[in-house]
Amino acid sequence: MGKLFAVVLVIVALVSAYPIIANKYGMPEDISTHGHLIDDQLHETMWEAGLSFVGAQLVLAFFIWSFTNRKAGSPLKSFPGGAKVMVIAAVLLVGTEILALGVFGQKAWGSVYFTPPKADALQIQAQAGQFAYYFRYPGADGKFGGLHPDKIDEGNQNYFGLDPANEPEARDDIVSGELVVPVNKEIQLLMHAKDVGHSFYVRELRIQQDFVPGLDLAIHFTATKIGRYEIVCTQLCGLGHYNMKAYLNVKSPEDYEKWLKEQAAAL
Amino acid sequence: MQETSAQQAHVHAPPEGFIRKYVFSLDHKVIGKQYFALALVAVFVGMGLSWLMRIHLVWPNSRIPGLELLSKVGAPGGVMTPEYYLSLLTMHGTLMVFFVLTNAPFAALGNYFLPIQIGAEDMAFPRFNMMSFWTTFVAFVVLILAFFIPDGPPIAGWTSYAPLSAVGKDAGPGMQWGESLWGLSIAIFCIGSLLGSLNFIATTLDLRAKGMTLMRMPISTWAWFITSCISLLAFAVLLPACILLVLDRHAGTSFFIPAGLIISDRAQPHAGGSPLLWQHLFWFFGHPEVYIAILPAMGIVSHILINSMRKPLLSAKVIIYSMMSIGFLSYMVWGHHMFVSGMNPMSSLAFSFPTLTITIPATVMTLIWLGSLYGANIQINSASLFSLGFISMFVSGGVSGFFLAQPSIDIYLHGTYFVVGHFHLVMGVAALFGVFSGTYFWFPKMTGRMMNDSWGKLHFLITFIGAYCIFMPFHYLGLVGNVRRYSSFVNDFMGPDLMALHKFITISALVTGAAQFIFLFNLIHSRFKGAPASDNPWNATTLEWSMPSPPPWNNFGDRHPIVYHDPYQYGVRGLKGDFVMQDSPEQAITSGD
Amino acid sequence: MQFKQVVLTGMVMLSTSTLAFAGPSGGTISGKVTYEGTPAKMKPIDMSKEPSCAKMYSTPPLAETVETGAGNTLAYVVVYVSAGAPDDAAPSAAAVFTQKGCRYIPHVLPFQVNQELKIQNEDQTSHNIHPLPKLNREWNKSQPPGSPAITEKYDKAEFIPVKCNIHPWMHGNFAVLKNSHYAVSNEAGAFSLANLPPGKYTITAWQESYGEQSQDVTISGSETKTITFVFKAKPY
Amino acid sequence: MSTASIINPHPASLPSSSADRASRSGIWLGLFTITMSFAAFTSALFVREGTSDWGHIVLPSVLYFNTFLLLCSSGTIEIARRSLVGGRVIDSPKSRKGTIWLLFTLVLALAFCLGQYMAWQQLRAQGFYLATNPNSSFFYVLTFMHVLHLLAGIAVLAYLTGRVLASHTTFRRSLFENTAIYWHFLGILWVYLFVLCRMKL
Repeated sequence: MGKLFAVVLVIVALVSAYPIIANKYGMPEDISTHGHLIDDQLHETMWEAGLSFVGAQLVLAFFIWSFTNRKAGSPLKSFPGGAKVMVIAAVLLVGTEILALGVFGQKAWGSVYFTPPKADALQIQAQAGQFAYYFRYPGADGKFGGLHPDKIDEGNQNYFGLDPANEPEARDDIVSGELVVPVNKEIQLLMHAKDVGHSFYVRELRIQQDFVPGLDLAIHFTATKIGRYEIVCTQLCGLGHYNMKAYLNVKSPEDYEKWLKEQAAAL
Repeated sequence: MQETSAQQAHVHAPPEGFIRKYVFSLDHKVIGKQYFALALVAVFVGMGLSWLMRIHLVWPNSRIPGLELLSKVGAPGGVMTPEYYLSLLTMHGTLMVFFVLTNAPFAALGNYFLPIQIGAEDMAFPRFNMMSFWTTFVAFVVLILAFFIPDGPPIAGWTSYAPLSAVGKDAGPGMQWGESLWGLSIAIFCIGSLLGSLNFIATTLDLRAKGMTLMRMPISTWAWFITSCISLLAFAVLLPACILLVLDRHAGTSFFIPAGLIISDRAQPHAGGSPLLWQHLFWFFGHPEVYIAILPAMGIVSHILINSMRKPLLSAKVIIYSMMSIGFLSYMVWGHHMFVSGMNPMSSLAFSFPTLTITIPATVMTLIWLGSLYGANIQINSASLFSLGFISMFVSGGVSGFFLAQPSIDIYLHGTYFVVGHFHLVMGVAALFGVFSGTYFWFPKMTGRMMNDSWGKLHFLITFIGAYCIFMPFHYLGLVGNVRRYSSFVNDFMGPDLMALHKFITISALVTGAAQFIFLFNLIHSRFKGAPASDNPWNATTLEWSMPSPPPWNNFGDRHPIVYHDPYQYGVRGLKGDFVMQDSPEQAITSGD
Repeated sequence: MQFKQVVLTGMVMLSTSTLAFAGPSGGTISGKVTYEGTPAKMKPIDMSKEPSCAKMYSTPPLAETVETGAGNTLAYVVVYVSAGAPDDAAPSAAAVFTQKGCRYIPHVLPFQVNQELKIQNEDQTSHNIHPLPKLNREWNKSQPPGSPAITEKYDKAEFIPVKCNIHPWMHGNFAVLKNSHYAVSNEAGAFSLANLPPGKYTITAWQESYGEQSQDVTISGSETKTITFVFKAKPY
Repeated sequence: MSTASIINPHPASLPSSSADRASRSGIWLGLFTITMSFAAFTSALFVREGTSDWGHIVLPSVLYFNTFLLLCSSGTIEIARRSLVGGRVIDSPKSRKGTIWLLFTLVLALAFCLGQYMAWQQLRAQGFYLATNPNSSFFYVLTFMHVLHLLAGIAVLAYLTGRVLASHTTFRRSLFENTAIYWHFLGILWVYLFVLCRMKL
C-alpha cells in the first residue's frame, strides 16, 4: 500500500503540473500597458511555486517508497545534518525568494497604484449597482452633473440620479451601459457604488478593484488593443451577482468620437 | 464561578444517569465526543450543500429531484434560483469553517486528548467546558433554523460583507431574518469558543502532571495550546463585530452602512458607516481562523507521523516554534484578503510582507516532516496514510498561497476559483486529513475497538485522489479568470473546455463525497463490531496510551501519572520494544534522542 | 413594434373581459388621455449586459414610463372608478404578467384585489420579480428559465411598482383595483368603462410619473359620457 | 458546630494549589478576552470617527457620580476581601465586618447600574437615541456592554454574600479573590471607557 501511494503521489504531481506546463488554461492576452509586469510576476512565481510543488511531492513519494514497511532489523537512519540544515535551507531559499518577489511585486503593484494618472487622462465615471454597471461621460461641457441618489429612477434610465431639471451640466452627460474608450489613451475611472460592494474586473486589462459604498475610488489604465472585453463583478453583491457584467469596448479614436456624437445626438 | 466548577471537577463522583453521563456531562471525553458528533453532522450537511451547488453549476436550470422539498421558493419546480445558490454557498461556508474546521480538529479531539496527554483528570473548568459545547450546539441550531424560515438562509457568503449583510430585506431574499440568524449564530459560537479556549489554556498551564514540563508535552498538545491562544484573541474580536452588525440590522445604527445607498429603489436610512471597518474586523478574526483550523492538524499529524515512523522528528522543538511563529504572524496578515478592497495601497505592501514571511515557518515544518521520513520505518495504516496525505495537501495548498500573498498577482487572481482551490486544499482538505488521521489513530482509545484498516485505506485512496481532482482544476480555472461565487456562468469566456473541466470537478466531488460514507460506516460499524483494541495498539509512548481503552470516567483512576521523558522515545531499546512510555521510569538505551 | 401589438391586444382582451362580466348593460364612460407641455424623452434601453435579450431587438427599445402617441396622447394610463361603485368579487381568470426580451408585458397590468396574478418568464435568462408595495405583503422571487409560473394574490388595493433586480431597466406596474370598472389607455390615449349602472362616479386616471387626476361623472340610463384627462408633462 | 473554614477544602484527587492556579489563570485569561473585545470596539470607534457624520454628545453629568460609586465599590470589596479571606471563622468580629463591607459593595454596584440607567435616560431626554448619531451609538454600546459584564460580577458577589451570610458553609478563598480581581478590572475598564467617551464623543 505504501508503494502504491508513492506511485499515486508521483502521478498526481505530474498530472497536476501538466496543464500548467502545457499552458492549457492560459491567461487571456494582456491588453494593458502595465499588465506585462503582473504577468512576469505571475510566471516567475509559477516557476518557483511549481518547482517546489513538484519537488516536494516527488521527494515525499520517494521517501514513502523507500522507507515503508522495511524488513525487520533494517537500521533507522537520520537525515544528514538534521534540523539545522532544514531550517537554514528554508530561511535562505524562501527568504531570498520572498525578497526577490517582494521587490518585483512592488514594481508591478506600484505601476498600478503609485503612478498618478497623466494630466490629460480621460475621465469616465463608473457606477456599480445591483446588478449592472453604468458609465458616464461628461459630455460637451466637460463637466459631470452632481449625483443625487434620491433622483435615481432606473425605469426612466436615470441610473446615476442626475438632476437635469436644475443642473444644466447634467443635461449633456452621456450615460452608457458599455465602457467605450479610445485605444492607447489613458483612462481614469472614477468608481462609485450605488448600493453595496461590487468590483471591476477585466481579465485582459489585468485590473481588479472593488467598488466601496461611501468611498469613491479612482483607478487608471490604458487599453492597447481594439476589441470588446468583458467587465465582470468579483465581489459578492447579491442574487444577481453571477449576471453582473458589462463590456469594455476599445475603439479607434475616430470610432470613439463617432460613438460620442451618436450618444450626444440621442440625448 | 469557575472556581466552584473546578471544585466540582476534582471531587466529582462517577456520573450517574443518562443525562449526566451523555447529555450534560462534565467529562471532557464525553464533551469531546459531542463536539465530534456535531462536526460530523455539520460536515455531511455541508457536503450535501456543495453537491447541490456543483450539480447546479454544471447543469444550470436543470430540475434537481427533491430540491423543491428543501425550499419551494428557493427551487421552484426543482430549478435552483440564483439566490438559493448563494444561500447554499453561505451555509456551506459557515458550517464548514465554524462547525467543522473549528470544532473537529480543535474542540473535539483537543477536548478528548489534551487533558489526557498532559496527565490531567479533566479540564480546569468542566462546567465551562459543558457550557461551551452546548453554546456551540445552540449556535448550530440557530444557523440551521435559517433553512426553515420563509425568508430562507442568507445570501451574503460566510464573510457577510457589509453593507450587503447590514441593510436588511432590500438586499434580497434571505437578508431579512436569515442574515440575522447568521449573525446571532456566529455571536453565540464566539462565546462558546472563548469559553473553550480559556479552558484549554488554563488546563495546559496549570493541570499538567508531575514531570510534564512544557517541553515534554506532545506536539499535538502544543498545537491545541497555541490554537486556543489564537482563538481566544480571534473570537474576542469577531464577537463585537457581530454585535455591531446586528445593531446595524435591527437598531438602525450605522457602523458599517454609509449614506445615500439606494437598494431595490429604496433609500437606506443610514449615514456615515464604513464598509471597510467590517472587513477589517472580520479578517482580523478570519485569517487567524485559517490557522485555528490547520494548526491542530499539524500537531496531530506530527504526533501520528512520529509514531508510525518509529523515530522522533528531526526536531520537535523546531516544529513547536514554527507553529508559535505562525500563530504570531497570523495576526499581522489579515489585510491580504483586502488587497483590492480599496484599502490604502501602501498597507497592501505592508500586509504582503508578513504574509510571505509565513512561508518560512511553513517551509521549515514541511522540510522537517520530509527529512524525518528519511531513514524511517514507516508503518502504513489508515492513520499514517492520512498524515502523509496531509503533508502533500499542505504543500499543494501552500504553494498556491504564494501567489495570493503578492498584491500585484492578487489583482488578477483575487475573487477567482484560484482562491477557492487554495483555501479548500490548505484549510479544508489538509485540516480534515488531520482529523481523519486522528480519528483512525485514536478511535481505539476512544472506543476500545479498532477501525477497519482496509476500509480506511480505501477511504484514503479515493479521498486523496478525489481531493486533487476537485481542487487542482480550480487553480486552472482561476488562472483563466473564472470568477467564484457565480450561481451560473453567463460569461463569454466560459468556453466548452472550461465547462468540461467544471463537469469533471462536479463528478469528482460526487465520487469523493460518496467515499466519505465509507468512513461514516466504518466509524459506526467499528464502534460496535470492531476488533477489540489493546490499551496501546500502536506501541505509542504518550500518556493517552498508558490508560485503559476506553479510559475510565476519571482518566487515570486513582493513579497520578508521573512523566519521566520527552514524549517521543521511539527507535530505542525499551522493555516493551522499540519505544519507552512517557510515564515509565525505565531509562531508554538510546543512540541519542 | 411587436410589443405595441401585444400590449394593444392585451388592452382589448381586458376591456372585453370587463364587458363579459357585466350583468345588465348600463352606461359607458369613454374618453381620451392627453398631455400638455413637453414630456421627458424616452431613451433607448442599453441591454448589452444581457446579450440573450439584446439580440431580440433590431433597434434598442425605448423606456415606457411615459408612452406617448400622435396628438399628445398618453398610453399606459389606468382609468378606473375610484368611488361610486361597489367592490366586486375577483374574477376567476388570472391576470398574466409576462417577462419577454427583458421587458414586462404589459408595462402596466391592472387587476382586482384577490384576483390571481400569474407571472411567467419566456426568456432564456433568470429574472427576479420584486414588487415594492406599501400596503401589501412584499415578496421578492427569482424565476429561472424553465421554472413554473409564479402565482400570487394581493389583498389590498394600491399601485405597485415592479422591478427586476437582475435587469435594472425592467420596471413595470401592478394596478390592484377594488372593482371591475377599469381600463388602460392605449396608444391613442383612448379608454372606455362600460356597463356602469346609473349613478354618480368618481373616475380617476393614474399615470406612473404624473400621478392621479379625478373627475366626477353621473350616469343615467345607458348613456355614453365622454371625458378627457390632461396631464402636465415635465421635460425632465 | 457553627464554625466553618473559609480556607480551601483540599479536594482529594488534585493538589488544590494547581486548581487554584488554574482558576487564577482562568480569571486573567477572561480579563484578557474582555480587554480584547473592548479594544475591538475602540478601534471601530477610531475608524468610525474619521467619517463624515461624526458628531458630538454631552456626556450626562451623573456619569461622574457613577464613576465615584464604582471606584468606592472597588475599595469596599478590597476591605471585605482582606477581612474575610484573612479570617478563619465566619462569626469572628473581623469576618462580620467583612460581610458588612461585602453588602456595601453590592449596594454600590447596584447603585452604579441604576446611575448608568439614569445616564441613558438623561441622554434620551436630550433626544440622543441609539441610532441618532455614531457618537450616541458608541456611547450606548460601550456602556451597555460594560454594565452587562458588571451584572455577571454582581451575580457572583450576590452568590458569595449568600454563602457568607448563611454561616457554616464553606467557599474557596480563590473564588473570592478572583471576584475581587474581576471587580477591580471592571472599575479600571469603566474609567478607561469614561475617558474614551469624554475625549472622543
